[in-house]
Amino acid sequence: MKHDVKKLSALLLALMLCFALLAGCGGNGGNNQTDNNSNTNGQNSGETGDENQETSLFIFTSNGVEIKMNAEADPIVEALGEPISAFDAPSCAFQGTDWIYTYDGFQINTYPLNDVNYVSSVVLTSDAVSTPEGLEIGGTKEDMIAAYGEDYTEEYDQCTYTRGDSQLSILFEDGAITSIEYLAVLPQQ
Amino acid sequence: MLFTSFGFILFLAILFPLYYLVPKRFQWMLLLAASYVFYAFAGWGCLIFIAVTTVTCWYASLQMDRLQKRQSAYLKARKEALTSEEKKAYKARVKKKKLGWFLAALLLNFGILAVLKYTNFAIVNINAISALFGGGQLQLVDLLLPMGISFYTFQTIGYVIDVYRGKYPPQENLPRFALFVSFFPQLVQGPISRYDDLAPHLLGEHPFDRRTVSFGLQRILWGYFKKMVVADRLLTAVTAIIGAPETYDGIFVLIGMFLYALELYADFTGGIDITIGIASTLGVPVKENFIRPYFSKNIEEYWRRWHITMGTWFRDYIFYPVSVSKPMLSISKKSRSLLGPELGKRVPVYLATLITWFATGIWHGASWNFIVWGLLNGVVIIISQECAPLYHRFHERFPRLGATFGWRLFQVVRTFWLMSALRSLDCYRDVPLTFSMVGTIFTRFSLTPLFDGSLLELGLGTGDWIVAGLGCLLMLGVSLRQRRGSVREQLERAPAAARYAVAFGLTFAVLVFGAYGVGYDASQFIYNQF
Amino acid sequence: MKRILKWGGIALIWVGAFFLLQALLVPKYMDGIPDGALVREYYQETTEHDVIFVGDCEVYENFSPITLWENYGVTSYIRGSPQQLIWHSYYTLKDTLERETPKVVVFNVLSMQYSEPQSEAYNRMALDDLPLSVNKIQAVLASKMEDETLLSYIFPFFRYHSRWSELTASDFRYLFHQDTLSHNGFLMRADVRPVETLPEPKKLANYQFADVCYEYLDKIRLLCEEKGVELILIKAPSLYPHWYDEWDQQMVDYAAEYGLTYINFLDHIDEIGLDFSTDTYDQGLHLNLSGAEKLSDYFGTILREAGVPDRREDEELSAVWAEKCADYHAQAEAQYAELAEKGYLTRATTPGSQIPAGE
Amino acid sequence: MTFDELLEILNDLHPEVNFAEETGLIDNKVLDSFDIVSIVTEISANFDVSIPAGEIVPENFNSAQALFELVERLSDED
Repeated sequence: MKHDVKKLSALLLALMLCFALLAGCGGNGGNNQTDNNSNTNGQNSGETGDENQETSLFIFTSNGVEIKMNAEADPIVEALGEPISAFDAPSCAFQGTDWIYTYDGFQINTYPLNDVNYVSSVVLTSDAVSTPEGLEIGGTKEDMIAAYGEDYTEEYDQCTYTRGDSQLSILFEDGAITSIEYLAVLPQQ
Repeated sequence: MLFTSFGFILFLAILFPLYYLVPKRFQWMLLLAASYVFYAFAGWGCLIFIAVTTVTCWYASLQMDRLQKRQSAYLKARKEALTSEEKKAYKARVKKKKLGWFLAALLLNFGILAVLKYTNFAIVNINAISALFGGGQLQLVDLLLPMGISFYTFQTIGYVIDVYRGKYPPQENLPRFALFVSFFPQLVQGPISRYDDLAPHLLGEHPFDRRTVSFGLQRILWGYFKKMVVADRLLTAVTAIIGAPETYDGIFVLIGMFLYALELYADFTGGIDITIGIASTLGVPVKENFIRPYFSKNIEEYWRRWHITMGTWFRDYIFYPVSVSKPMLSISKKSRSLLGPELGKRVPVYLATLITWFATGIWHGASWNFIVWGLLNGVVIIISQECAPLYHRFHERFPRLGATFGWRLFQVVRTFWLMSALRSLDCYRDVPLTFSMVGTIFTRFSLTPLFDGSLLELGLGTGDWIVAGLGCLLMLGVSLRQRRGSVREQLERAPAAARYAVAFGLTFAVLVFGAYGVGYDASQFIYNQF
Repeated sequence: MKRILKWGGIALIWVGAFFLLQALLVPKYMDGIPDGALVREYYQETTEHDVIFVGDCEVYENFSPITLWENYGVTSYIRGSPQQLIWHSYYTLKDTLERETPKVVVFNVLSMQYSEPQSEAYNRMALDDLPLSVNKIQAVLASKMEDETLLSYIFPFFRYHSRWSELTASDFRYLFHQDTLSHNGFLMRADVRPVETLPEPKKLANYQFADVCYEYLDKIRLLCEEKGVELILIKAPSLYPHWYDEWDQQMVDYAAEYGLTYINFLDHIDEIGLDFSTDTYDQGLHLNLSGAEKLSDYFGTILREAGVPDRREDEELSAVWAEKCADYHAQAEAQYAELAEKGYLTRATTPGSQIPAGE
Repeated sequence: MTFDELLEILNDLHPEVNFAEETGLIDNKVLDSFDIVSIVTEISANFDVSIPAGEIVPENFNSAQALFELVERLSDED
């Protein structure tokens, strides 16, 4: 009997020891939870990039419909209503098809992946529409900087901003904007 | 250079003929050159780190040995002249100097490892504590982590400790020592070899021996099969499950544990098979790292059979020294007087166990997941030690049960699942998520996903599941055969046609079913429309 | 001796098994997508050609060698492959000119706009069936994407091994022998899908063709010069993708600089007699059978002016071509019959190219 | 310390083993690492001989005799 009590107390002691240690970790673990997130995210910086910038992606809106890059295209087209025209360009030799939907003032381009169409770009085609930030065709570089800041790369007369998986490309001719295009940074293919 | 890359195969194809063509006394030099070439492919920066470890440990060991020799000579020459006190004082002085070199080598090399591997972990934790008090946050640093640094650092430190303990004399020749540190087959993932086991073979002369070479090649092939056909295939499903914990809970956690156990076994032992196989074709025997671990009947046995060279490293260089250290012995005395001799004497052992498992955990990776994983292993081992008398009595009640096949099977299955459950800590993002996911096994259990085709949405098609399943059965079969001795020796006795058929079948299984090349990723496979 | 036999036998089994498996695993392109079979079919040719076309689908869908033969006695072959990039064109041409020396090489300049490899799939279709040679290795090195390996082009096994789970009956049926799907490199489509609207071309920041493209265009030109072959540059009359005036001018300038003929067929649509409400099967991207025949008839005159002879008097050639013509007309008839019956072509109609409901 | 005293320590740990005869205590996995640490601690507590970690090798622990010789040697050195 006495023996058993000792055994039991030994077990209890061992358990207490574990809990003490675990509690030690757990205590840290509590405030650690967030860190571990940042730790993991730090390693997959791509992921964080996306998450943190979710709010600040380049998104075109028309009649309250958000057109996000790399988003599924069909629901968006449905929400926008009948396009002026829809043009399909089958890729050479492949069964996947790129679609071009033309609306008043802009064009939506899609690419196929595993039988689903995704938005690859939105091109503003006239000054009848403007970006949610107020930029439109015919504007100036000053307008662009006022709307989107200085963080762009410039090549030939084209300025490009990149945020997450979206890009905004603005083309100038003689100092005036002649084209505004939202581009998807395509997932690895 | 990955084991599974074409580049590595090419590297071996160049090395082998050269190795047996050069004069035998140059073989070790060729191996050294090859090892550094292999390492250079991982990045020139990494070479500096392995070189620093090599030179510092080599030099410190030489210095310790020199001190020891000088002491022996000194004491021998003055055997009569010195009093016992004077001798003791002299020995103490030498010991202190020796300890200085020893600690310098230890701190420097563990320091390098710690800084490279654990700095960000430390920063994250400091930031967390600082955030509690509203303090500032440190930026994470971008450090290079040289390939295999944990493995070669531990192997080399083991050597320094052995030399310090006077187990064997140090290697005087720096290039020869450098080969021991950098021997390329075990650089990436071990095993962690001991100098007295490995070095004589590395530095010896190796005439071409058809049997060891062909055994080696067979073992390499088997390793590739496990790694490329089974492990890399299962990995797709495991990644899918642990990558979407909100979708895959309940029974999927269980499936994930099971698949991860198989994947890890196939990957790790496959890699070790390749390592040992390559070493064997070079005439170098390397210690086994696994002995059918999933057949273990309890966790302690499991750890004697899984990643053996790591387990014995921690036992010899951490568990024993900690257990028999002066502070631990005095704790032992105190605990005995406090708790009585029975329990009291176990306290220090358990403390040492937890320290060892803490170290093992953090060695595996810089995160709380691994630390908790390590400690839980220690706790389970301690609990099973404490329960040993209970088991004992249970078996006294049912004396015949223990010998039955069913009971042993129960033990094996229990141990397998226990280890699989603990291992889920190295899958999920953090500790709380792991515990909550394991919790969902009980709260959201449902068998339907097994039958409604969800398994086919984990990135593997029906064919893949069949191949992976057959591969696992083959691994099981080989393991069962292994209990009757070396499978390759058994194969050697089989008729030639059967041997060729096995080699042929395995080779083409790897070539066809192996996960390699551009076309592998099924989701990106554009030709599946044809 | 016995040992040698034994080891030789074993080696033979291994190598044989490897190549058998390779033959089984590579895609045969017999169902669904015939474009992939084009490169292979050239090597079954038994007679030489006076005209060689190189380029992408704008040549192999738009020109009909059979029409050129029937109307002008011109022997021609189209060495096309889907999205053939200019380096593909160069190495394919080099391979061709090592086998025969035509009078005229016709190159479609659409690919001048691509300065980088676009997709592994098109690399495969352009290169897999080139016979192994130094030329092929150079072609692979020039074309391969970052994650592709040369080894997998020398032994396609290493690329296609994972097709084991997608093998179909047709992989076994066509294991050793594949059908000929094209008519001297021309893929026939008789169906019609008229041009209704074309998307507005988007503005580009830079219209200048890349240096690397000019480099290969120079190589093609010099190769033709070296072999004494006349090079004709063309832009096929496909309405989409858009051919910018800025691009056209660069080709006009290039042709002028080196004294080459450059024909932009987009400027001759009326002369050719193309009617995009009946002569295209996909809204202006490619011509259909009737369009291709009109275009070929128009181009025949130009080739005749360039001095390409009429070979209809040659008995051996006539016999070979008579067979080709028969195949061609049989397929044309079959397609027209199917169209009359069902309204679409089973083999050619792919899920993606169908008009979505409600349009 | 006498050989008998050592045997007593060992028998306390594993009454079922014949320590006087067994010569493969480590090689045959009779003693595990917990047992070894217990023995070392026990010897240190009762006889004031400390066995350094470097001496914990199979050769010294395979038989009671070998272990006894180790203890003798270590106490001589002090």
